[in-house]
Amino acid sequence: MLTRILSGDMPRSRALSLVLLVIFLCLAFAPFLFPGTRSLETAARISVFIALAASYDLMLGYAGIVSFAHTMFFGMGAYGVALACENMERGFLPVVVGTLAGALLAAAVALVIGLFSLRVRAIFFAMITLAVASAVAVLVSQLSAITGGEDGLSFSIPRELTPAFRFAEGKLLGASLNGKLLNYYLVFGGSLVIFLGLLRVVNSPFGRVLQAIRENDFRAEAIGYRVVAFRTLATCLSAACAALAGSLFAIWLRYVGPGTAMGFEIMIDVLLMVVIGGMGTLYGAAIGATLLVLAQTYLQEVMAGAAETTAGLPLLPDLLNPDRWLLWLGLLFIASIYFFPSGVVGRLRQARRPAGRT
Amino acid sequence: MTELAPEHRPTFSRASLADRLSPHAPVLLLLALAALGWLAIDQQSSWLTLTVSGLAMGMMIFTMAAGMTLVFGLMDVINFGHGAFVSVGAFVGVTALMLMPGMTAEASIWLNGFAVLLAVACAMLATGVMGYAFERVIVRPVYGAHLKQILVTMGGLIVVEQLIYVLWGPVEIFIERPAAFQGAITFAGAALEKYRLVAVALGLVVFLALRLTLKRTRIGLIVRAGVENGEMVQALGYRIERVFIGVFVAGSALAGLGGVMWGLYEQVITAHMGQETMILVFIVIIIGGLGSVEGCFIAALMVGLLQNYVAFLAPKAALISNIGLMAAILMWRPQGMTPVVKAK
Amino acid sequence: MTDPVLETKGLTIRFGGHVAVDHVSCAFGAGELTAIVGPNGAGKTTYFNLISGQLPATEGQVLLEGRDVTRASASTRTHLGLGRAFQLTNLFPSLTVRENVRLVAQSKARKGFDMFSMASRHPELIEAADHALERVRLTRLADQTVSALSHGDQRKLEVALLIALQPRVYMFDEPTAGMSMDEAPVVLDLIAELKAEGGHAILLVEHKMDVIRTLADRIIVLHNGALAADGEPAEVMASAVVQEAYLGKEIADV
Amino acid sequence: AGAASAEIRIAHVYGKTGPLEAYAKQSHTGLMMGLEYATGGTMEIDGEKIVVIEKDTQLKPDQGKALLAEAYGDDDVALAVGPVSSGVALAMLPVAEEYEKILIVEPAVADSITGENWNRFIFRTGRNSSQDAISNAVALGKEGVKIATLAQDYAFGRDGVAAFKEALAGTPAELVHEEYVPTDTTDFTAAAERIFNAMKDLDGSKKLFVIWAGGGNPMSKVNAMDPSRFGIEIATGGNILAAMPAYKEFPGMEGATYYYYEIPKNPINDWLVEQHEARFGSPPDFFTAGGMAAGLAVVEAIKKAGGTDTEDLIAAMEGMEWQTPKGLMKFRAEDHQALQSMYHFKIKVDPEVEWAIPELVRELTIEDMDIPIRN
Amino acid sequence: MSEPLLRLEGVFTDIEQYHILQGVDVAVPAGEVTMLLGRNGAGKTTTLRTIMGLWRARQGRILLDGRDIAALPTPVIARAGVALVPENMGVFSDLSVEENMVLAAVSGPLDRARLDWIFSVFPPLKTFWKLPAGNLSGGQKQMLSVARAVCEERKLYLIDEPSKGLAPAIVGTLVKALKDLKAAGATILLVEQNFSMARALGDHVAVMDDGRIVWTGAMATLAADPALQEKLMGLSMEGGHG
Ligand SMILES: Nc1ncnc2c1ncn2[C@@H]1O[C@H](COP(=O)(O)OP(=O)(O)OP(=O)(O)O)[C@@H](O)[C@H]1O
Ligand SMILES: Nc1ncnc2c1ncn2[C@@H]1O[C@H](COP(=O)(O)OP(=O)(O)OP(=O)(O)O)[C@@H](O)[C@H]1O
Ligand SMILES: [Mg+2]
Ligand SMILES: [Mg+2]
Repeated sequence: MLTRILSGDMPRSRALSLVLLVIFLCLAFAPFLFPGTRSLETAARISVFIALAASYDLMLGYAGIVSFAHTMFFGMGAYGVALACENMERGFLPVVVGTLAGALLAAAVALVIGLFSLRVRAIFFAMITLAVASAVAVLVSQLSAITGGEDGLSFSIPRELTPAFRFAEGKLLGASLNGKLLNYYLVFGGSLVIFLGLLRVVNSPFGRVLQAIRENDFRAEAIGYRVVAFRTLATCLSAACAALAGSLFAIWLRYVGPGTAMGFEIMIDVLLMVVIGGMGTLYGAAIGATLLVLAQTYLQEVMAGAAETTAGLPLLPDLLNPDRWLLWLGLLFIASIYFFPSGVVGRLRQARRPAGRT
Repeated sequence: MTELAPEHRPTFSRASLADRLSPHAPVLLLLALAALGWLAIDQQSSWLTLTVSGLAMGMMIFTMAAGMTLVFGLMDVINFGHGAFVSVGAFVGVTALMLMPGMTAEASIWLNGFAVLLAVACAMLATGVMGYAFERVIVRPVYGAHLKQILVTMGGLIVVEQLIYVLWGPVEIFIERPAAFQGAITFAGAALEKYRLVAVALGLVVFLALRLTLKRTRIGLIVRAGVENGEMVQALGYRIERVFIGVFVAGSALAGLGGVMWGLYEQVITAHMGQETMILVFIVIIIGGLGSVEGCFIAALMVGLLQNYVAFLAPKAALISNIGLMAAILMWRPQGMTPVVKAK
Repeated sequence: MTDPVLETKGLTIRFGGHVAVDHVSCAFGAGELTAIVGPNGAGKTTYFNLISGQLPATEGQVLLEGRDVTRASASTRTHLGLGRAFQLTNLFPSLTVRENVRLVAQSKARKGFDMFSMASRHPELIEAADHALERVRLTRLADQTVSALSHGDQRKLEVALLIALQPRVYMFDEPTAGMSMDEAPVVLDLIAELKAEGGHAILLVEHKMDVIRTLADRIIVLHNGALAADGEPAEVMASAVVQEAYLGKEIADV
Repeated sequence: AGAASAEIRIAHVYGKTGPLEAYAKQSHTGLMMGLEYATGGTMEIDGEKIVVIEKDTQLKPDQGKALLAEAYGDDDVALAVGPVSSGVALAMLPVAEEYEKILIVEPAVADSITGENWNRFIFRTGRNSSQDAISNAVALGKEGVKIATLAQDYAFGRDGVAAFKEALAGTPAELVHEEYVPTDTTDFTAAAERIFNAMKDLDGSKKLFVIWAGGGNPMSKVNAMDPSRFGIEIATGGNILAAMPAYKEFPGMEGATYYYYEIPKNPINDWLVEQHEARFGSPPDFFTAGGMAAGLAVVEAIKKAGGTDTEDLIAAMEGMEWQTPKGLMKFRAEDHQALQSMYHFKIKVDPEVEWAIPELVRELTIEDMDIPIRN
Repeated sequence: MSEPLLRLEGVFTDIEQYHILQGVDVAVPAGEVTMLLGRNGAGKTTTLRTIMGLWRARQGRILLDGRDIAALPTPVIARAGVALVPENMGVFSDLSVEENMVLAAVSGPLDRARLDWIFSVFPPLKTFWKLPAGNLSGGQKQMLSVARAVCEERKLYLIDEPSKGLAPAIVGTLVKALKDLKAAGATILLVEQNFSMARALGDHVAVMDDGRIVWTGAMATLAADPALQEKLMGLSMEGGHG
């Protein structure tokens, strides 16, 4: 049964299974385990980014395609929902419409980019997507009439999903039973479905072909696989999933903006997540996403403490100044690439099967 | 012993015109672009101004991109940290300049020029050393693994930028150019900024220097060969990693130079100024073709010109002009104009 | 004779000025093993590349079972029944031996775009793969990663991929190059078996004369890209062009 | 809760890290000094300690939302101050409404904050872009002046020009050309050429008014192509001290600024300058003044409302007048925008001083400018 | 017999977790051709790579002119006068034939005379001098690979299956070329599957199996004794050729 759900891709390591289980349980019961706005915020963010990172890993880890346009697709989903909610009257319909529209648009754009540039090899694709993404970002800020430009859009979602809506009186284990709770479980559930879906894809015959292409596209073509078709399809698929994740994110935040949904920082974050977690295994994406979001949210507190203790020493306090948290995240991440070359997952399951290296 | 060999006379037919022209196509394209601009823009003076400043801009982009093509094309290392080197170069150089107000205050080509050269030297030294550290600590373990390179150098970028904040503080620094390089000389009704002329000169020097070293020495060959098959290069007797370090350091130093030039052009420097120029740099490198200094050079000039022409004729279109150019070129030559190494 | 499985008409390719394959017209029938010989650089591999679609022809046609596939992509040709092994070993290095072959079987079964089932739930593919490995005696290495195989074993795997593909036309480009005398037979016997099965055309590029003598029904000689000779092994071997251009003096009496 | 009631919690939600870090630091210093001054150094309002909780939006709107929600929801603060960037501010507005608590916007400038996106829990001590534009229009708009504008091609730039144009209509000057360039432009040759071509044949005094946010430094680049050839002068609004050295190229240039530490003459500013010099060895700047104004407003409001109940605070703050480093400010009831003086300046270059000095020409008081109400 | 140019003493080499070489002892006398034979996977290539320092010997000594080079970095070994023709030919496909050769001539510009000799042995190299090596035919790549190794004087040549993919006539010339080389006083360690070629060239033979040397002796001895050949390498189909 479990095998079927996980598409036969078992963690194959007690430690890994444990970590994954912990993450899953914490997310599943976040509202009750850690009451409070901040922690729920974090949990939702983690869910969404797990889905996003997973969709990126399909491209990066399995198809070996480096794309910098992924957050663009993420953004399309987000803006899809935002614009729908902005321009249709409040209710669940706009949410659905926006989500679908976003996913379709993303897939379509991916198709175009793919057909146009997947003939050329990895690096080129990377830079082309980089350029396209930046162009789109500019476009978004240009069309401020529609997209709200740099400032983005704050929009209203169905009342059932806002704190204002209480479906039961009182609290359950410190969590007030309101729309926000529902909203969270929508996000969590959605992300879970996306993740499992992707897990199935990468373990399907299709997924295997992608790995083969990553290994040696020339030969893959020679044994009868239409490389461009496969690459493009993979790109579309992961674009669509990214868009879905984006929609969830927008629903949760009730806000979209260039920085939030399309920013290059997010692109970097996703890269970090996938690599830190371990490329070519979706579990890696999950772990990476969790780690990174936690770091982003709580690193500053830790440092503030550290700065206190080192006060007086030369330079150190400056380095430990909470405002310098990025510095440490950067170091952390560089280090992680060396100490877990195959990501956390690779570390946890010490090279059981010789999985594809890039 | 020749009689032993089978006579081997492959049949040759005359190569078509296209085949013989194609090597020169990029240059022709550049000229064509300039000519087009001349036709489209009615005021002669405007055209002159735009062209000269476009070329200058191209030269500056080139100096920033050169280091990257070198490293990227030759060593097949995508150094996203390059931007950070540009920033550091700018900060060091500018700081150096500020330390010699005596030489920059009054307008004397020699004094000012010398001051700038000093600043450049400092910057290149600093970025060079940094490059050394970068190669050792950051890039070394990830040769051949593009993804990790992208990531790890990206990490490097973040760290270096943050360090700049730590050392120079978060405030952007505004600076004045040395007196001699301020203002413009008017010529045929066109105002040609003095500084841009300097930029043109510097850019040319860099270009020629690079060309010479790559043509005259084996370094280019060693590195290119080393990327494909490092073991074999060593088996031939070359200390591949030393050469790699050398190239990387050179590339970083060039970034430093670019940084100073860019900083003096912008007259304001920020920690992320380098990173902001990167997209442009990438576009230039792609258009030029990986690893090709010539390609990069021509591409940079093209971008510079096109940007100015379009911005003058149809400002709205300026946004996408570069990307458009890139798309067009890639349709025509998917590997870029004059690729030295194939995109892997 | 029955109409040919594979035919090339005036097949030509130029690289810049250099004509690497020069108007080669030739037909290959079912159950026939044709050896293609010629000096290095004669155009043998390039001829293969044109047939299997790795290179676009400048002129001429490739007909597969009477159907013009000159413009078709390599993958399409593979599905239409062209099977090719490469001269320089060309595999999926960090996948296991079995996975390499399984991928071929999967392609044969046209399961490539199936993304909703689990790969592990297609036993027939795995069986097919193991069968192919069996035939080249690689079963014991099935779970090794390819990069760990010695050169000879990699050559065998190369052949195994072809077997798993079950094509109408087998194209071998120096299958035994660099194989020791006790390993080569494994591959050669296999080729003999395939020939015996009949039904498909076999093209074989080989430099080892004894191999050709034992296997070939017919020899064609490429020289400077052009078709220099075509016919019974014995007579072709005897022909002048082959003697001085290709065989040269025998080593033994140097 | 006992402890909580004995103290007044205030959240400062702003982009400590990120490109605007410099502004952020100023803003926070200002806020703290404002509170200090208003409470006579006790940091207490009738016996209740003021506790300021800092939260870093990293200039990310979503973070801003989350953190503000956290401040209101979990840390239950009385009210919040911030943020630096308009984008973040706009994202935060609905949160204030949702939690029905006050957000004092400082120093984000977008008009829409007190315009279409406004809600009754939003107050702004900072200036809005209209105030900038209008003050400049008033400063420049003389008889026979021909003006061209150069601005970035996105909402901020276009709104700025629109407001400027609107205000200019009320003056004898005329707007002859609008030039927009992409936000991240670094080469202004083309734009300049277009402007020159548009203006060179006109007569009378010609000014090129630059509305710019962020890097790129258009003024000195355009200046380098010496517009004086065509009798064109460059004009622009004031800027933070770090940017003022660049103004040295433009002695005599006129415009309007939000703050320069030598300009306002009042006890609060004197204290601020003196203390700031003493503590940080540098004069206060734009956002120090702004932050302080906010700090003063907070204390004033709480005192006036006699507590931290939101509705009382709103009642107290609507129409509230209070003293700041920039002199008198007034929250107008309609859109809760703080009306305040701006300063018409003329650039003086003094080799001793490392930046160019904007000398006061005339103070543009609240009465001199009528700022449209846009909500 | 005089002290050999190269001597391996109990060399063990691991690749990842596999123990590939398990105590290889072999002596390569100066100025003569030593053949290294053995079935696929015996460890021939690994032996050559270990000498070149491309794999590291876990234990044992590798003496070149009596100096232990086991621990030296590959470039140093190369500069000490060792040239390698690798199994996979290792041509630089992005570089032109010319550039490949220029790189190979470590100690300066290409020597004309020697180049002409090379062209006479491998004419196609002259024809395609400017062509990217990647576009060469399989055999032409093999030629280039050999040419690179012999483009300058070397003490010791390590050559891995040079005849692989070469047309008989070229094999003929190759044999002749190697003989010239030997005549010029070079020492050669040659891995070869083509027995007739081996016989034509070799003075000494070392047969490997499972990472060990299982037989060493004079070529004459082995050539004269089919039964021994059968036993060592199963040269079953090595019937009459020519
Ligand atoms: N990179 C590697 N990783 C693991 N095992 C390896 C690797 N390279 C070679 N081997 C193993 O080492 C053994 C010897 O390989 P080697 O290539 O030296 O044999 P060989 O004698 O050269 O064979 P051939 O005649 O086929 O070239 C083989 O069993 C092979 O599987
Ligand atoms: N892409 C290419 N560009 C230019 N020339 C090429 C290209 N590919 C092959 N050639 C040339 O075409 C000729 C034929 O090459 P091919 O590989 O077909 O020879 P071959 O008959 O297979 O020789 P071998 O027996 O050595 O494999 C060679 O001279 C080669 O240099
Ligand atoms: Mg061939
Ligand atoms: Mg071998």
